[in-house]
Amino acid sequence: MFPWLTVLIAWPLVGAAVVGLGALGRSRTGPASAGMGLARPLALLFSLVEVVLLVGAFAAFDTSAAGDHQLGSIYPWIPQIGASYAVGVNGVGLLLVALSVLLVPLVLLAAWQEQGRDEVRLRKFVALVLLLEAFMVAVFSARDVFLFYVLFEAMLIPAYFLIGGFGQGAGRRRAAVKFLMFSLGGGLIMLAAVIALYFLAVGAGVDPSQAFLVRELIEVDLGTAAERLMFLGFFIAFAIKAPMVPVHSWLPDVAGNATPGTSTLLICVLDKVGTFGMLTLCLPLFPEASRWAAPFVIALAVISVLYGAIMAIMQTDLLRLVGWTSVSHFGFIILGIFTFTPLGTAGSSFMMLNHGLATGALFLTAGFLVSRHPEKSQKIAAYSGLRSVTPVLAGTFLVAGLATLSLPGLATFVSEIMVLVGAFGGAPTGSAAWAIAAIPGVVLAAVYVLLTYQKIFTGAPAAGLDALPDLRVRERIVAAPLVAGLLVLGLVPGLALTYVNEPADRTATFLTVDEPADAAAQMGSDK
Amino acid sequence: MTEFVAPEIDWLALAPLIVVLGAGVVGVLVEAFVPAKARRVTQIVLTLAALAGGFGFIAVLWPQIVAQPVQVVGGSVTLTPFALGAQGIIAVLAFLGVLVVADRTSTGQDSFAPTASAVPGTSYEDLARRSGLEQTEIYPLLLFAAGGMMLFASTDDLIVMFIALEVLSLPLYVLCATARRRRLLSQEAAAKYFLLGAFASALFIFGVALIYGFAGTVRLIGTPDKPGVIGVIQSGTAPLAGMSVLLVAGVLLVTVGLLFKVGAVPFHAWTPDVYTGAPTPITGFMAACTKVAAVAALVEVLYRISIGVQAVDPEIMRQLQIVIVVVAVLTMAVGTVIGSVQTDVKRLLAYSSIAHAGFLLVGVAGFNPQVQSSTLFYLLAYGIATIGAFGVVTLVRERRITPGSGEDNGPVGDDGVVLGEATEIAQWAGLGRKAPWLTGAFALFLLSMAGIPLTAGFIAKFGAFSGAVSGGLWWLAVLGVLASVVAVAFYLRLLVVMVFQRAQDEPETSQVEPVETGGSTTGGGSTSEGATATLTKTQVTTAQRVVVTVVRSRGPAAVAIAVCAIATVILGVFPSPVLDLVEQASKFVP
Amino acid sequence: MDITNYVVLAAVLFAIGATTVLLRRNAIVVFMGVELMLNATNLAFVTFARMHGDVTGQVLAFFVMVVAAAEVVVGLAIIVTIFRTRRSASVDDVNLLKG
Amino acid sequence: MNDVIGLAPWLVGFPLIGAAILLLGGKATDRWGHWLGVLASAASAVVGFILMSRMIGQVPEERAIDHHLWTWLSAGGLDVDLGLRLDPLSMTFVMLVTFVGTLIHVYSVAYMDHDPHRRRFFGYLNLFVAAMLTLVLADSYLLLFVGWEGVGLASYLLIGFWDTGRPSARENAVAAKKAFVMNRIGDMGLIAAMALMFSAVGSVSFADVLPAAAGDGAEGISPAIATAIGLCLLLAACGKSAQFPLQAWLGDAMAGPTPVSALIHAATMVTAGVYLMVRSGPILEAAPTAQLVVVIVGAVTLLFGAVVGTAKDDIKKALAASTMSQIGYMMLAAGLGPAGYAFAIFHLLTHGFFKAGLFLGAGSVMHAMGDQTDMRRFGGLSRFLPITWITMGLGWLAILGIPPFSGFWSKDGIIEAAFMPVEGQPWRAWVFGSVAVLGAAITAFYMTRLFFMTFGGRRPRWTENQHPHEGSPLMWWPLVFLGVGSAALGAVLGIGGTFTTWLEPVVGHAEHHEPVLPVPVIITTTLVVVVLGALIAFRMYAVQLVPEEAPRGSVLTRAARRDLYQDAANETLVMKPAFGVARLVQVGDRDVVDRGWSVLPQAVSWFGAVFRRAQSGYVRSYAAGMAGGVLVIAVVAWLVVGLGGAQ
Repeated sequence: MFPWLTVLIAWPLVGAAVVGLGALGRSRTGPASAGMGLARPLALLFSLVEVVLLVGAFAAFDTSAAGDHQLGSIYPWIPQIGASYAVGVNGVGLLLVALSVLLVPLVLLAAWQEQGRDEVRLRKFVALVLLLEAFMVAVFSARDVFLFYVLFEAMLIPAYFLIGGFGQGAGRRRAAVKFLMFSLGGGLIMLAAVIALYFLAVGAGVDPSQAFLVRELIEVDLGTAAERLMFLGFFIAFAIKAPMVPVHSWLPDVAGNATPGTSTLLICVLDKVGTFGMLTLCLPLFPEASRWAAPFVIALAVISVLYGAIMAIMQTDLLRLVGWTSVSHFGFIILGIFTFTPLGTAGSSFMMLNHGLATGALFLTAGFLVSRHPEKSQKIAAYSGLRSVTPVLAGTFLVAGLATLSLPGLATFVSEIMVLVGAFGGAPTGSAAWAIAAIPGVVLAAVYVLLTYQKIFTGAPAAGLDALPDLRVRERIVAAPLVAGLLVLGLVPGLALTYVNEPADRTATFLTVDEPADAAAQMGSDK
Repeated sequence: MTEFVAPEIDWLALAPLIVVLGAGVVGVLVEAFVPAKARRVTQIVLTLAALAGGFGFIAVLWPQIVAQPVQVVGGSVTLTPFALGAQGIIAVLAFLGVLVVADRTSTGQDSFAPTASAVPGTSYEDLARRSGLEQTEIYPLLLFAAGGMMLFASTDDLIVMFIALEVLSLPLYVLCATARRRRLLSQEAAAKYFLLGAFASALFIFGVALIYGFAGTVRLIGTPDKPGVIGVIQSGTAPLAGMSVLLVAGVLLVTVGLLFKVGAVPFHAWTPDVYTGAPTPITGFMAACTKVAAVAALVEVLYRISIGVQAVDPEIMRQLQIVIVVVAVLTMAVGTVIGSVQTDVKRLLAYSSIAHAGFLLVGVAGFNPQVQSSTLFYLLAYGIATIGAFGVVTLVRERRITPGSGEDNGPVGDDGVVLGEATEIAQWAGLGRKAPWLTGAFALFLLSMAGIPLTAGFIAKFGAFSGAVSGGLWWLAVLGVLASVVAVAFYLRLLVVMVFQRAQDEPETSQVEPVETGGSTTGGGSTSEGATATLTKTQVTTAQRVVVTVVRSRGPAAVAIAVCAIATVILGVFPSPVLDLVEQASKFVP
Repeated sequence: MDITNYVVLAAVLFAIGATTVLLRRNAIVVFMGVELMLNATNLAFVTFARMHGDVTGQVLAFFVMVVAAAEVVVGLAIIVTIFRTRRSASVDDVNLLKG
Repeated sequence: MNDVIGLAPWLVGFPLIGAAILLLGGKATDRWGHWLGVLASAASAVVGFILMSRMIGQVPEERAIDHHLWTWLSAGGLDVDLGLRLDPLSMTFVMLVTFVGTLIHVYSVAYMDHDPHRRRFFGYLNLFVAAMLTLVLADSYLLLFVGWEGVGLASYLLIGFWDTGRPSARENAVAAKKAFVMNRIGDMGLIAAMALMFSAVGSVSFADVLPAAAGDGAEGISPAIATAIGLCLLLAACGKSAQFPLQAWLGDAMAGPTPVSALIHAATMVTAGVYLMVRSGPILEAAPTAQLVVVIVGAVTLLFGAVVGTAKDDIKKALAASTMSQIGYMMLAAGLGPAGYAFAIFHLLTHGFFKAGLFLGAGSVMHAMGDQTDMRRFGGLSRFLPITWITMGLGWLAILGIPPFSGFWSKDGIIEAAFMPVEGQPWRAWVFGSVAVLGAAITAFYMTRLFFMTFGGRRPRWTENQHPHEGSPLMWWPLVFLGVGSAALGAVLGIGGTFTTWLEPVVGHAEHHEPVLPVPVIITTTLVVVVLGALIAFRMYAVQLVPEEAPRGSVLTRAARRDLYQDAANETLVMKPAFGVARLVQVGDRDVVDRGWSVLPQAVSWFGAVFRRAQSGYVRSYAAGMAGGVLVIAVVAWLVVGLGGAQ
């Protein structure tokens, strides 16, 4: 079997190495020399070839067994501590891999003119993006807890440099540090749990050289107290990553200070590791603890939904606003995951994809807008009446906004309704009430999207903004696939649901059935 | 009279020590007989060859020792795989450290005073510098220290351990005092190190005396026919078996002596001062190698004693564990918390070294034999990152630009005189632009120390915390994790300054004191204004300014830094082969 | 006379030495305190050797003496160097490094 | 009719494709885009007509067809097909939407002639038609919701059509947003209802939910659940149909171009709530409490709208209030069970014609008067705008319910139904019957007022330079069609109960009851009060002079002029507290959460700064630290072990 995932992981690494070669040389902005100006095209080429590889992976993926982990490989990595290089994706993982792979070329294209002309700087930038891509693909494929953890932490570093070194806000360094400190803080707490997991697994008779394989760990009965502690360790890390109230504080700062492209990769893809981790690690590894914590988690998730939406309404900075909307959406995703119903879980899985498309579109469009402002202002108040000046930009922004508020007909709606309906019938006590409590989130979403649209695009054009250029061809090429994807998946969600249904069924069965032996075998199955 | 029986000595087992210490003796002879011009090269070659040879013997010995540990002359040298592993790590790290020491950089000067005994600022010192004197004695001293460390980690006999302690310490005291610049600081560091070191040695040896009083022997395991401390405790044949207070106090004092060398709180106070004041290459060598030797010795002593007492009196065992746990917690807390407010790179690395001592102790506190392998790995990972980091520090310098002045001391470049190291964190701003590769390497070392995955430091930290968890001290691991978060914060601060901030290379008159720390003594011996407090501030010329520059390595330091960087990555990504080795090292309980 | 008194004496001497280290300012005197501690140790070794009836302790005392001598060499060198630079042997004057 | 069922998707498809071409095509389609829009709508109407004629040819039992297109969403037990339900109810709507819609498209070609963004306008109109048809043709609540929000979106876009480049641009944009957000509040109800349905029945398609609600077996929905679903659906309907308490957006929505008001905010979209109620009849019937609430909401709104209508001087706002009131009638009827459903839809249909006619007439007047909307600046227009005058007159008579105009047939049915006795609650018939009659009287007053303030009066009250004249034929032909509908549609469908019978397969057969009063008495009373109301208005606004400035008026007038303080009430009761909460959250996030996290690094720095003083630089203190450390560790070890050992 062709190791599709390994290739998908390796190829961007090759790209990063090729493009990054010489990036560490001294910065110069002088006259053109050999190889100048190649960084961006080369990186784009690499990311497009990666898309082609992704198509191959999709072709090789057996959708009739979407709940199994496929396309992977397993090699011993550090047998002394039980770590293996084990990759494999089920449908959910594959979709997230696809999201990562698809967004990267768009982000590169969107950022085409963002980082100036300094070739060395550009090389660093695109190399970091490609490196991040490799890490993201890998983390969504990891089937070994240790490998997952390593990637979970390691990918913070390129992200950190992308925020701090290539951001556009004045507070980017602070934001980068805040991002890293929050993430590492959570990650290190998770590290304690990872270590404990290993010893419990070995104690339970798992082969020590493979003790981090998810498929082995699923079968281990950890004991109630230990399981709950470890659940907390993992969950806190994922909640910070997700991000969930009250450990969300880093996100608005990052959104406000990173470039929109970076924010897209970070919030639309990288943060999914949090929810993905909850779905594929917390739930299967700690089923009892998940059930135990679910009422609390659901409450926090719903609070996140409302909190993020309210904060979004109150923002004056466009990019921070988009960041806050994500807090709200991640709340929905987490809500769906902890309903333990096939519907809610499938909805959350689908939503992870959709949020990436919708918020990505919103971030990038907002970025196009900001890049047009003479002072690159991110303040909403700096704009007015632009619909008549830049109609296509306004339309794109509106569509992205409508996707964010989950307008029926767009993919986001399908997933949101699945989550809400699923949560209403959720297994944990009180989930119906919390589902109802989350519904006002849809009203708040309408307020923050339309209020922003109203302020920026309606009324009389602000002075100095009445001759802004409309979306360029390059920018339209960036927006088009995202919008098209949202529409197509909204009308034919089955295209994606095929991939998430079976994993969701298995997860829900695993968590709600009393005798989990068979379900465990299914959960952990690797092909 | 019994007939004299010549002891049977396994010379091969002693070979690494003999090579290194013997080379040190030869080095002393070299000082006496080799002409001055050739001395430096000879010494460097000799030193590197000795360390490489020592390592070669260790490699040869390895399979044999792994199969069966060896006791030489009744345990005076006891080669377990663990001890031999520690020896190997010390040899490797010392080799890299010597490379940094040997580098004269593009300034043509090494980091050492031409005549360390000369009073700073005197004409004699000036003369010595002008005549191009060099202090090549540092190389034999380094060899003696390295040999002492290797012995320190591989003996069963507490008196031998004491002697090894002195053999490793005394050269280091001297080396600390030999900095070319900022000589007052250097001498102060040496004095503090010496006084506190001697104090700690006294505590150690008194502890040994008490143990001797209790058990009638100073060997821990001893030989079958002459059981050591453990043996007499287990068999209950200790002469003063009733006075276990002697044993407890003795073990406590011995442990304190070792913890001093490890740099654990509350015996850490010398660390920041000495690390800051010593010549930077020596700091790197000392920070890396001493830590290995001290931790290895600590592990051996503690684990051996714990085996002995566990059977008899679990209480004592618990006491020991509590001591280590308390010390570990304090060490992590102090190292990280005080480290987070430091403004000097060397001092920051010193506190980082304290914090790492804490993390190491977290693993040690698990009292699980498996921990030995992870401890060795930790020491290796920490050591290479430390030597690399201090190696980078040696290359980041201040440069004083005095337009039109005919400064004749030190090589005059196109744009000024290169002074001492720029160790203020603020001065490192914009380093990423000036020297991307060097900054990249330094960032890598910082990330490794911070324990970020895909660097050696992560695997190491993973192992240390695993040790605590396997010993049932999961809460200690959690504390360690929290301390790591704080530690990450200060590494990150340095990283932010280097990579993201712009250099403040605006013209700066020398009225602004170039360096904060010991500002009155900067300049050291290299400039004519001297280094004494009374002299510095008289030189006020409006056009002078000090910028930060990166000098080029003449090779050795660059090699060392590159090797350290590559090793950091390889140990982070593919640690398996090395883990295999260190795993063999824990095969036998010491 | 009870032989344990020697042990007590050794402990007392050791404590006096330690106190000297902690309380005196002159580096030479501080160092003498350390020497006193080492010699207290020697006394303890010899006493215990007598108690146990073997010579090991006495041999060990020789080792300690040698080490003490070596320490004196290095220590005095450092202290003298500092004295020549600063015209002071007070340990409280060397505190440029702190914080 | 299986041979033509394949055409059904084109009902939605034509306008959708039209919208896509117009909105994505850019300036290239500017020249002919509006005709494409008309064509798309007309094509849809033709398809509707074909399907309708075939459906009439079927026996009643076979008139309902579910046309499956593709499986839309299938996950975790929720299986929703993308399918169309063609039955008499939905086809009635299809005819209304496509026919009136096409007329309004045609009208708009002329009305929007001078607007540079006419193409975009037609794109939005097409989008609306597509969404509205999706709404009524959906075979599940979920697909209905797609149309439901789709029309909301189209409404949003069209209300805010002039959201830049005009002095009122910002207000228009705010009005659009207000409409969307208030609709969303209602949508929460629909989402919650779907959640309830899924948990109770495991499905959200009509074919599963409605029979389950009707059946009382074990599979059925319990009355409590049915009540909850019913109330949630009512919330949704209130939002969409501007019923109390979510009525506040409709008046502001008049900011959109007048054809939009006619099509969306009078004839079709706002009546979607009634459609939802009627479609969900079985659920309401299983929940008498919910039914009662529906009736109450309808009654309150019909009076509310009527009262507001009496005081409005803005012609469009007066019509909007009237719309609200008329939908109140429909809602009231929808709450009365099978007896009322048919009349609710019947009134919806006739109202669709006469109110669209009235709005287009108003548009014609505005067109003639330079976009003036203040009726106090009209007067005496009958001579200048004869066609508009006649067609609006027909609409006026229809809404008054004068026989034989169409409003009579439908509204009278509702009033009669309101007088039907309810078992165990005799007060209901009297209360709601009276309200309905009272509403009719007020309706007569305000519509007469509107009609005569505009067309009557002895002297015009125009502003400077007004030369009113009829618009192009494209504008008045639709008026004529709608006028004819206003006049005749009621009689055509009402006599002999044709329409009631037509809907019977969907809404069920109503048991015949006698009203609490004899039918002739009801009819007579109604007509008497209607004529009375009209006469009062005639005396006040046709006979007497109408002042150009509005008099201060009574307390009630002032209240009605300000929509009975609905905005102030919303502001005080909802917006301010909500904003307070939001401020609280914002301050809390900044000062508690964010600052809370930043305390951690600060604390570390503080401790670091404090403890670094211990590193004093004095050797002796270091040595003391070591010695102290030895002692402390010894003591601690002893203490801990000692205490531990003592246990």
